Amino acid sequence: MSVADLPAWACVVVGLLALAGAALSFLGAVGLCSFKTFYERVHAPTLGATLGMALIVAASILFFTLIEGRFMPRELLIGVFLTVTTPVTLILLGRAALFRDRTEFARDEAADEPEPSTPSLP
Amino acid sequence: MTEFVLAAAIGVLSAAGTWLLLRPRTFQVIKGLSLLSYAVNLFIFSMGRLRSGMPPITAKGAERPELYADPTPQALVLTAIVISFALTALFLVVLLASRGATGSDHVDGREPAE
Amino acid sequence: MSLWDHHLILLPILLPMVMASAMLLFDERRRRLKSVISLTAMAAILLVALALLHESMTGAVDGGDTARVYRLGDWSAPFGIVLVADRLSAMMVALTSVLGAGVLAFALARWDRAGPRFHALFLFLIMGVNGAFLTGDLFNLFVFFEIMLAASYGLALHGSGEARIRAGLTYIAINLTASLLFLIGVSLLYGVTGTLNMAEFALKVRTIAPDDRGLLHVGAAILGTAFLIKCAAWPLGFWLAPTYTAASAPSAAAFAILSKVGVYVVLRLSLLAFGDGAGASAHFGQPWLLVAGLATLAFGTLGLIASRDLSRAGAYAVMVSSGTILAVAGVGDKAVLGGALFYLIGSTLACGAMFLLAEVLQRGVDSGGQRERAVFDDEYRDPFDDDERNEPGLVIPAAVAALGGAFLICTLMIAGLPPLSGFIGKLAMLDGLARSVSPASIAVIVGLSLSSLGGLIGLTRLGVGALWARDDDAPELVVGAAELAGMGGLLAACVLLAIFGGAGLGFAEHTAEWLGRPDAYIRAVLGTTP
Amino acid sequence: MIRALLPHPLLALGLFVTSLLMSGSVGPPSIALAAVLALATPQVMRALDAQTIPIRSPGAIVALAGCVVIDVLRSNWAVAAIILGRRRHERQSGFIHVPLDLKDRYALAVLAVILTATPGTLWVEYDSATGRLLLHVLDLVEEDEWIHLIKDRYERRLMEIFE
Amino acid sequence: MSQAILFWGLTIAQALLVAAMALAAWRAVRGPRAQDRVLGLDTFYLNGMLLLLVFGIRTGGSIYFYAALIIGMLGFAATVALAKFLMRGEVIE
Amino acid sequence: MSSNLLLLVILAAPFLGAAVAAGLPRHARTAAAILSWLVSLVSLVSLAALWPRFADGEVLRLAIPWLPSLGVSLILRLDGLSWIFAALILGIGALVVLYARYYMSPKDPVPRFFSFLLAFMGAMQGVVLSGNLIQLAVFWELTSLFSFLLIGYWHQNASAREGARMALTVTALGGLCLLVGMILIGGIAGSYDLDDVLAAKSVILADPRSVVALALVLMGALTKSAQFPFHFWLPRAMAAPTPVSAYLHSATMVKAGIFLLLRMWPIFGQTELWYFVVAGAGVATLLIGAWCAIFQHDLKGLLAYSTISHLGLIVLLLGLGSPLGAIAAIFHTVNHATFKASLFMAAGIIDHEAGTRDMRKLSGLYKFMPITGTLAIVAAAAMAGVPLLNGFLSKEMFLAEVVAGSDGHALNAALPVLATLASAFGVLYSLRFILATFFGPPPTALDRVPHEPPAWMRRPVEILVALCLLVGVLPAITVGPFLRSAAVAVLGFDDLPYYSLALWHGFNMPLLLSVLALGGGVLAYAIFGQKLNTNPRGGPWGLKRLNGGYLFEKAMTGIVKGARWVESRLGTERMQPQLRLVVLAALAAGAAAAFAGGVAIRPSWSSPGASEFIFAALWLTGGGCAVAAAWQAKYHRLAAVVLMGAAGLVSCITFVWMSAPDLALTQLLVEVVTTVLLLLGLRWLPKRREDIQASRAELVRSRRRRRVDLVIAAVVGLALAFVSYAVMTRPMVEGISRFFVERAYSEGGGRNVVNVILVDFRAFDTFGEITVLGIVGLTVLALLRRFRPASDSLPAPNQKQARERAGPVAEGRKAGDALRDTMLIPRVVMRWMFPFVIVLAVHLFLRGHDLPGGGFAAGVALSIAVLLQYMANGARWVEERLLLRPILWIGWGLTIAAGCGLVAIGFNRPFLTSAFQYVNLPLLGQVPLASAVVFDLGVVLLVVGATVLMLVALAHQSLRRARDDAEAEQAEGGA
Ligand code: NA
Ligand code: NA
Repeated sequence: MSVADLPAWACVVVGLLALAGAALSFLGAVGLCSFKTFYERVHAPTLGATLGMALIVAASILFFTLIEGRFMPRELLIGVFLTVTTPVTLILLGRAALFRDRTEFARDEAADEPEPSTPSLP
Repeated sequence: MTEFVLAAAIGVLSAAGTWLLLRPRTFQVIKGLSLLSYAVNLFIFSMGRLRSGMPPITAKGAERPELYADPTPQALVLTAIVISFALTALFLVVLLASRGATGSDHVDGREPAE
Repeated sequence: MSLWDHHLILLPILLPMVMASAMLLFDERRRRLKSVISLTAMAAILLVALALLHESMTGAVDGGDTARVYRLGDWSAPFGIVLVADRLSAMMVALTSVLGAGVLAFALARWDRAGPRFHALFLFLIMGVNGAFLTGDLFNLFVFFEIMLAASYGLALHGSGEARIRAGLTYIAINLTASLLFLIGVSLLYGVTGTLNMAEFALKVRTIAPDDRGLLHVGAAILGTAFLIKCAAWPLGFWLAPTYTAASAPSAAAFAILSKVGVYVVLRLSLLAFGDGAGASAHFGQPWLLVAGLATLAFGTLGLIASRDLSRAGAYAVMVSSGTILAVAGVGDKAVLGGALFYLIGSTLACGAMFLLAEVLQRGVDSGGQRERAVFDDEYRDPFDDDERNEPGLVIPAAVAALGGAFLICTLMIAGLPPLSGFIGKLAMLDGLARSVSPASIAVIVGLSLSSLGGLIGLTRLGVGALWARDDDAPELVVGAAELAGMGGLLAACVLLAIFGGAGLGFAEHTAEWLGRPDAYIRAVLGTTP
Repeated sequence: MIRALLPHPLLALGLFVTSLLMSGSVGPPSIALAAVLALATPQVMRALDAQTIPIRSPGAIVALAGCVVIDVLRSNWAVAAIILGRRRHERQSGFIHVPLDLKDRYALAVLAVILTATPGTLWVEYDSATGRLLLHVLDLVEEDEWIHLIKDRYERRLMEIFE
Repeated sequence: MSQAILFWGLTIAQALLVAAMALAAWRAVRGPRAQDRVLGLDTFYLNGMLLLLVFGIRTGGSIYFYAALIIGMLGFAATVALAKFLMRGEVIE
Repeated sequence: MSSNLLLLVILAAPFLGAAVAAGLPRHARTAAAILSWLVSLVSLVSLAALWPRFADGEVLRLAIPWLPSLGVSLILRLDGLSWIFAALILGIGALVVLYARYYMSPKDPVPRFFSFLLAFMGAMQGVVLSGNLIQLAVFWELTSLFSFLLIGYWHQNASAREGARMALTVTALGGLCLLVGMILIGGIAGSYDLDDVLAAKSVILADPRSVVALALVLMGALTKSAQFPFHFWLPRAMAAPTPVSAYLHSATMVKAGIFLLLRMWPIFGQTELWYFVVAGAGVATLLIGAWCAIFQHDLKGLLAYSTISHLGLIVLLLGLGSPLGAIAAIFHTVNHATFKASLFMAAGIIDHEAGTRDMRKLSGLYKFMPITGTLAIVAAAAMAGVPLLNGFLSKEMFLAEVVAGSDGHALNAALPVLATLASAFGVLYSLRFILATFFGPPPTALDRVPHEPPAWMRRPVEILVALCLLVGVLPAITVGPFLRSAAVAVLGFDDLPYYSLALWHGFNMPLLLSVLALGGGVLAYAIFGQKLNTNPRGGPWGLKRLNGGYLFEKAMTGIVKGARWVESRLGTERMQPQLRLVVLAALAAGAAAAFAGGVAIRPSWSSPGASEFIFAALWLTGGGCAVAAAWQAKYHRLAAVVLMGAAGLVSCITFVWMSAPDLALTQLLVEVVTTVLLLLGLRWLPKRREDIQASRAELVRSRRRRRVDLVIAAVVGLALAFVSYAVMTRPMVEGISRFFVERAYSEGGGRNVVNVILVDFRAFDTFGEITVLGIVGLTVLALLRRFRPASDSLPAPNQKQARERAGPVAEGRKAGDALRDTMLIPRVVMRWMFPFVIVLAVHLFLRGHDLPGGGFAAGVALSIAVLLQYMANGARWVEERLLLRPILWIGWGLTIAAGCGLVAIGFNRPFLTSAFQYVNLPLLGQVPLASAVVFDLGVVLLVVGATVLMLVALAHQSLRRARDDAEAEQAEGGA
């Protein structure tokens, strides 16, 4: 089946799913930019990494399943691996940030300006 | 317009790369070389003209060869990517060795005498 | 045509590669085995090159010159990659193997132990150089350039040490930049001609749309810049002297052929694609070759005079040699080109020998390696750590006399003084240049003469210092049998070239004449009549 | 015998499915390849001395999964709302300590993935000696509520599955 | 109409994802601290991958898939290395 | 014996002898002398044997082809002129050999001396026997070379080294000029053959180039013959052993210049340039040499300047251009050789026996060595031009010629006066030589009692002095026929003028001048003798400033210094300027070509759709990242790495967008590995801070530099963008790609054309590319094995140190617990990812031929899998569990790739010919099997090997450091 032959409902669903996913991911990026501290910012991209990603993957699976005329769930792989690996990054990053904030070695190899408002650290 | 954008991209990448290439610190130079190799890869790629959504992956027996993106520059870029990867690694190690042996990360192995 | 005969042309590339790969499979400490393998490989390549040479001179239907073509993967040109052996490439391969064998013999005295995997790197270098000479494809040329350069980076840094690393950094940075230029040039040529095959490229140059010719020239100019960097043409060759000076002697000696690869490519492409028949592109870039060649010649000569030690003088001699050939190529006279080709052979061997000699004469200055741990446990330890002996194996008596004689030959060769082959080449060039009086030829005559004088002044000053005026505390001059064999082999080749100068020069002149007839080459590669 | 051939059955299953998905088809060659890979690849895990994951209660897995999906959806909504600027002023983010009883590292890993993948919470630091977890929460309303949530909704089920 | 919805939905989705990439890039440029930059890169990769997925739907081809899969499976290696570098000063110990 | 063979013997015997002598042991003094003597005798006898074979004017020729294409053959050509010179060279050579046997000390490596001497003799023979202009120049340079070795024989003395270098430089300079001159003459005459050239006189003279050629040839002759202003090398060459001086500076080396002038005389002898240059140089040299000789205290110095003066005389004779002058020149050449050789030998005997050559220390030696004294007196008298000796005869001819030509030019008119003056000087220094040495009170300053030398050491002197007398008394009988034959060779039969070789020509002008000179000389000695003998400075009055040797040294130093200055000005060893030059050169070359050829742009700007705008926005971001990366790379390296990653991702997306999925995959994977590599390296780089203030001047300079670089960078960007835009907007040219697309499936067995190109159509490129990767792996390993970190990067990173200390500290925690906790979760995930990445790699590998992927991508993916384990668990842990042998893998990878290519050869197909087949397998159905897959397997192996090698070798540096530190601590504790 070609794109032109796609049933109307599918067009709408796929389009909206993709749009919603992208919007969520975009929202995450907005959060990344607008939050004031690193510990807040680190939460934002998860929007895209979870639901945003899921919506787009769903759109993709639906689309290709219809186009190919058989169940094409391979984008699931992307979803699974992304879900498993993104936390690893975030955990390590958060851990690194906490450690860097705790120690006095604020200026080091990855020299940068000190955080304007460092929250009280545990 | 796509052509224009890609040409501009090549221009920006190569300008940034060239600027870094001419800097005095080894790390800047290696970054410059990397940026330049991005630019050159895109340049080589652009020599096959641009075509969207037509990768040179044929059905069993290609009917209309002219429809596909030009595969030759792609093969060349692949080779270039591999080689530039290898040489970037080598350059990195040499710059580390230079830094170790001379104590400086200046490209001449010594801080400029003033 | 027998089985091996057909695949002969592959051997100069494949043999060193397979040998080097095999060496990676067994223990680094098996030195003797490695030495035997590498020397055998070099000898075999020499034989193959001679066979190819013979074939290229007699292989045509009428018993004349031809280019032997090997279609890799059984894909015909211009689609697949072809190897092409004609007089020029076979000559260059033979030259490489002679130089390589001499250098290798020298290295066996002790240098192959100054760092890991010398033999493998050396054979890879030979592979790259031979590939660059034999390939008939522009992009494949790039690949072989990279093989050659990658191995040369390893060899330049062989033995480590601050000076080498410092010089190596610049060397690598500049050559990486040059490689990028190479890529830009080749791809641009592809973009306007749609081919990578040199022969087809030459054909397309003739028929290209006038609208595209400008872009074609831009590509050729950028490519030319990349090659001039490899030729160490002034002002793009300042990396050469520090790198070659700092490199260990065998590496530097082997590098004598590297700049010749640049020279080779310039000659090959300019004569193939931009010869008389190239229409509006005929003789493209030739004036620039003249200017760059003369400037290189002048700068190299001055550098030679200015040199404080022999290996640096050797490095500048390499530059002088490049400059000479480029300038002559810039004059664009076939009669002169023959002399230049003959000169190329001798000067390459002599420059190589010079680096080896410099090492022997200046021994004791270089402080071997530093004690370090192996990264992997299966990697062998530094032999210089195990035994503090710094001796080059079996030491021969009458070292001073032998080295003096060797130095004399080197000087005569590099300065192009009678009666050795350096002179014959220069004579042939001067003879050709004197026949047609033009500002260009006069400039080259003056340049060649002055460079001879400069070479003599510079080298006698250094040689007198190194051989006659040694400090009392300088170590006694010793030379190992292997070292002398390596050096002596190269110099003996120079002497033989002089004795059989008539035949050699005749060959070189025929080769120049063959290069002036690109149609024959194109026909052999593409199988069509241009 | 089976254990030698299939040291990690779950892993083998995962690899089998992965391979099939990567092939994008279910023809005999793809299945054969997937089977070979599923049998051969886990052998490397031996070298990495990975312990077999003991799975006790498949039912708990389903329950946990459902729970996670709901939580993810909910917190997506919550965080989106925060980004869009609602409750900008009263909202407060901060660290909380959660005492964990979970010891199994696979269980801990799953918990970490769940917490971090859920928008609004970030696993920061875990001290194996004390079993104390440091969590960063974007919208820290009530610390005890969070602790309760984690221990009740996730830890309990994870202990069911792994311990 | 439905085709138009599909088309514009995907187009706008792409635009949003590119915008998200731009925001992430801005964070990577702006910092202020190294962890912010790495987080920016991570987000950049994520949105780039999603862009590839949407691109796949738009073109109806499947060539994007492996690129996206590689980002999903291996892209985190680079970020992990960066984070570990921040934390330990050494990537491999 | 045939004359050809004899000719060959004359030339070859000395060279053969030299080779044999070189091989003699160091102490074989007598053997070497006998050999040399025999060699000279054999050659001499051969030469003598040839004398009857060429009757007047006949020329013997033997041609041996050498460089036929250049018209350069080895032509041995014997005519009267060659004969007389050859006889001189061999005859005096034989005597010098005899003399040297006794002169040389057994402590020296005498065989080497004889070897050089014989080689020099051969080279001289080569010059005089040359029947070819180029050959002449070749042997000419050889004489310079061997004279260099002879002069520098005692190279432990600085003066010998300097003298040798100076002689070589000056004469080789002349030799090069000569060569170019000869090439020009040959070019004009159309042949290098001497006979042809002599026959082409009118052609040559008519060609404007002949002036240049003549000037160059004269340059050669005048330098060799030590003519002013090139005379200075000769006195410095006196540092040579005396036999060398006796040989080189009487009969051979310096006479080569005379020989050349004689050879060229028939062609150029009557030209203006010839007259002014040759006669001018001759007269100046005659006077200056004589004047300087007067003031010498060193016997050899005196003889050296006297030689210069006499050479000036001969050159002047040749410069006059008259036939009689030429004959006189030949005659004086012979005479000078005999008396000067004997005088040098005498000086050597004095030096040998008295231990000094300083005339101020020598005195009254006649009593101690009467025979030597007598011989020296006779020879000196010949030098002074005393009647009954040969010197008188030729000087008479000289004076006669000068007087005869004294009309016309002002120079001509002055010549008789100048000649007489020079002759008087000659008398004066000859007197000094004799009187200061042999007469007066007994010597007091000597450290030994002098006595006569061994008889055989004196024998050569006796023979030469006897010749002086014999020729002086009976010239017509002794030397007449040879002189005539030589004159015929120069002047030809028809032009041979009348001349008389008689002692007495009656009272005439020349005789008067001779008498005047003799009287003047004696008178001058009477007046100034004492003053001269005690002259403390030793230098000539009035010419102190004109010290050619000093000026030459200055000039040489200047040249070297100048060269160094130019080298530093026109060259640089700094990287930045070099890179700038490279970039500028490429820009200039490209721009020049573009402007010359014209590059037109044909824009195709169809109305852009939404997709185009998105693409543009994408690159706005990517470009911004690239620029930001460039901006941050100095102070925020990590930021630069991050931003580069972003720019790289945009490139990857572009590749996907523009239908190049393989590129996207590969670049993505490479990106990951490169980032990790860079981070591994960052640890060893120094910290760089913005707040370090540079000096103001430095700031201004660096700002200017940055501005220039910014402009260069911008131009590069514009240029590359312009070119790529120009190409992209052109229609596609019909090229090789069509073939690839058409045949990829049918003949390559794959649907992914790019992959089929890589592993089949252009597999050789891939073959090379993996070799590069392997080589780089080896090099990295070699470098890192010797890696020494800078001292300030030695300690473990701050983070790590602090990490071990700080953290939520609880009782009972050990070092490393913190890390273990931190990595707890990532480690689980990363470890279990391992098999999944392997599955991915296998898929990438297997599908490569049909879909995006391939060996390289698979290899890098596998490397990343290993890398993840390293990052999660640490190097030690991984290496205890995984068997990593990267070098072996590299080796096998290359071997497999090559072997796969070689299989084709077994089927008599070219290397790397691939085969593919669809195989029907039970259950699986039709499965494609391509041999290219095996090749790709080699690629995988190699890529994994090389990548892992690089990563791991780099990672090990930290480990090694820690290990070394621990060991050092232990060692300290133990001590
Ligand atoms: Na050296
Ligand atoms: Na989260």
